[in-house]
Amino acid sequence: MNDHISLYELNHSIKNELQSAFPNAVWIVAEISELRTHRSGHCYLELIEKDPKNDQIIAKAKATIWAFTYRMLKPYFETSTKQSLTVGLKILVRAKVEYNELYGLNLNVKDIDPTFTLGDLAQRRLQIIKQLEDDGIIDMNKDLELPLVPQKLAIISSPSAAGYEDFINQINNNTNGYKIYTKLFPAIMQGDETEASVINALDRIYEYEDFFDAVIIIRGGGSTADLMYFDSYDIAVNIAQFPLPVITGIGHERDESIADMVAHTPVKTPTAAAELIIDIIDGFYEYLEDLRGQIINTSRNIIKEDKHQLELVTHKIPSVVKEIISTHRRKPQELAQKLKYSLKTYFDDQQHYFSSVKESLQYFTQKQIKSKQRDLVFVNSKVALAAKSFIKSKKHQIEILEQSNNFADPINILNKGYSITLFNNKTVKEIHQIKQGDFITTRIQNGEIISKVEQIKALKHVQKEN
Amino acid sequence: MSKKKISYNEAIHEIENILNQIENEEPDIDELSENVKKVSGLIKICKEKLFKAEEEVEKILKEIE
Amino acid sequence: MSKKKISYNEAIHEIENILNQIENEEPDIDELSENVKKVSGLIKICKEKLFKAEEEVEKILKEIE
Amino acid sequence: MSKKKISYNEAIHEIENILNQIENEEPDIDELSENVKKVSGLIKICKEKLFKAEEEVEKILKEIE
Amino acid sequence: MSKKKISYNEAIHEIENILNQIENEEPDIDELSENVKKVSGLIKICKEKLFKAEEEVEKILKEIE
Amino acid sequence: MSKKKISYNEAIHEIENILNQIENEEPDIDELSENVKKVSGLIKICKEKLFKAEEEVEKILKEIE
Amino acid sequence: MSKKKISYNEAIHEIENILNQIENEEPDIDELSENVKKVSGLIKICKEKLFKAEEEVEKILKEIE
Repeated sequence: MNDHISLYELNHSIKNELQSAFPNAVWIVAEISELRTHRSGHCYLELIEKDPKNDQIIAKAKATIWAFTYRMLKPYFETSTKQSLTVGLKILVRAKVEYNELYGLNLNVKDIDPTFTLGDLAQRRLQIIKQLEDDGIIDMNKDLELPLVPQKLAIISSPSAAGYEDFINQINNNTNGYKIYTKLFPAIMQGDETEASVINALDRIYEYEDFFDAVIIIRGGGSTADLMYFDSYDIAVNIAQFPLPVITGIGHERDESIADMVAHTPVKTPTAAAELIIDIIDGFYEYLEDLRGQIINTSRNIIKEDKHQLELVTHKIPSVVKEIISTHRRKPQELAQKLKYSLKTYFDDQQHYFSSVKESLQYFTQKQIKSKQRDLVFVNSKVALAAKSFIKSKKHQIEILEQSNNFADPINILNKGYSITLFNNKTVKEIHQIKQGDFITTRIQNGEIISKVEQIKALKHVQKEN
Repeated sequence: MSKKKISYNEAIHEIENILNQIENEEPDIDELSENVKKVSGLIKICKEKLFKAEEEVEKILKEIE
Repeated sequence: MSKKKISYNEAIHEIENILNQIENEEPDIDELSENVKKVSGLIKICKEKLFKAEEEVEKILKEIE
Repeated sequence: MSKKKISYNEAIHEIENILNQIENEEPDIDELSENVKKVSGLIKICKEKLFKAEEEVEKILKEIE
Repeated sequence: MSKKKISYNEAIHEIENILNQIENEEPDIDELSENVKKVSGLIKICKEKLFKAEEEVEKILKEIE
Repeated sequence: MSKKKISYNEAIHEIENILNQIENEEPDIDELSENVKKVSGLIKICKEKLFKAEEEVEKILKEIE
Repeated sequence: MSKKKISYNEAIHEIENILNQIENEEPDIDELSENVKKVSGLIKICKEKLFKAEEEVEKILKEIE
């Protein structure tokens, strides 16, 4: 029975083992699953670790932040992260691993690194946003059209919140006196129940979808730490897919919450939400007034223009008519003038014609007479020419005849050296006409030779020839 | 065509026709004065028509103003 | 077209037509007074219509002003 | 379309239509007062809706609880 | 054809004929003065006609003015 | 044929006849001067006719004015 | 036939006859002289006639000019 040790001995030796195994404090990453603050100022935590695949808790440990340390760490964490140190946060802490024989394992937190939590939160937000994008719903509510006059409003708020009161006051006391209908759908706006409560309120409003114009989610006062619930995926999904436009006025000093991100219109405060509604209605009212002014002006202008046009036409008529009459009044005058001119031209032309006839007469008769005169002169000279040529021709004829006669004259033979022999004044042609002793006369060109014949010889061949 | 039945434009047209004829020396001198008389008559008709139209128009215009 | 049935625009249109005709198309002087009378009548109708419209419109406008 | 049932959108749309028509489409003066009356009525409806509580709406609101 | 009966245009026609003859057909010189006398006579007739017509036309023209 | 009665054209014809004869040397020289004398006389007649015609025409033409 | 009475053409005719005879019939030298003498006489007559005619014609022509 010596082979056993007491529980205390066991626990004490675990304590010693742990102490030697973890002589110094270690940096641990964990998620806060419980957090209580004692009246004494000490903070008691339960830290866990989940399997990222199935969210199953795979490790759990108690931790303590002693009052002295907590008084320093808490504000440091919260000012660094703008986030209260609360359940659900992932934290990086430096803790001394302690073991108490009576109370067991405890992690004594000495220090905390807020930048880790910041990074983790940011990553979580990014994951949710990415999921919403992947779902294709992130802009769904934004795509809805806010009615021209958002006059019937469903409000999601805590009824006791100061912000709600501000909102209602502002809505009901709007300076123009618009009638705006509001209906509160109460919800818990802080703490763990926030998510479910808001979703529940949205579900109720959904039943009156056709009645309301918009949903206003407001949250006034309350700690900024509670804003964490509005980064919830479930709220975001509900808001994004809600068939009425959602206006958020949940306050956000830091980056806007995911609820703001998917809402139709996010504003910072409930007052701003009320202003937004009133501004929209104001805009509509102004437009209506504008239209009213337009119809007044336009209709009056039309009447004015028509009157003016009619006036113009009325004024134009006399001048047009008078113009046409005066144009025409000139016409008979012009025609008379034209007639006069035409007649004058006509008569002038006729007169001119007769003087041209006279000129033609003069010209043609002159031409005829002159030509005849020329003919006569021509005839005259022709006569002279003919008579002269007649005489000349006769003279020529006579000359030729005279020449022929002269040629025939025997004197011409003597002139050539021939001579004629005469006996008893008769031309001697025959040798027998003369005998020896006869006196014959020989006639030559320029005289006569008287000779006595001494011998007569007959030329036989001459005779033969004869 | 009776004088009373001829329209203003017809009268003007006929005057212009006759004027054209005179200008082109178509009419025999023996017909000339006949034509001129015709024109004279037509001009008179036109003047009367104008005078009458003016009177009537004036009356109506007074009512408009 | 009965006077009571003609619309304002038709009347204005007809007035302009007749005026145009008088201005541009050498109207027969014989028809001038007839046309002027027609225009005069149409102007009267238009004035009445305008007067009536103005009265009615003003009454309605006063209610919204 | 009953006056009580017309929506802001419908009313505005109709007002805009009529205005457009009047401004751009040469309205006949004969129809002007009719159109002005229509617009005037629509503006009135909108204003009543804007400023006066509707029993019907309030009844529904009460029923929601 | 009696001188008093010949028309103006006929006279003009005859003048032209004679002129043509003188110009182109070598008339017997003995007939030349005869022909010229004829033309002279015709011109006289025409001028009388012209004078008379002018007088008549003047009278009518005075009436137009 | 008396000198006073012969027409201009007849005279010209005879002149041409005689000329022809002379040109063809038909007449006996004893008749030549006779022929020439005859032509001379005819030419004289023609000249006188021409002169007279010219005078008469001038006179008539002067009367036309 | 007296020399004074013979016509120019008869004289020419005889001259030509005698010359023909001389040429063709070879007359006796004594006849020849006789004939030549005769021809000479006739030629003289002709020349005189020619001279006289020329003189007369010249005179007449001068008168014409």
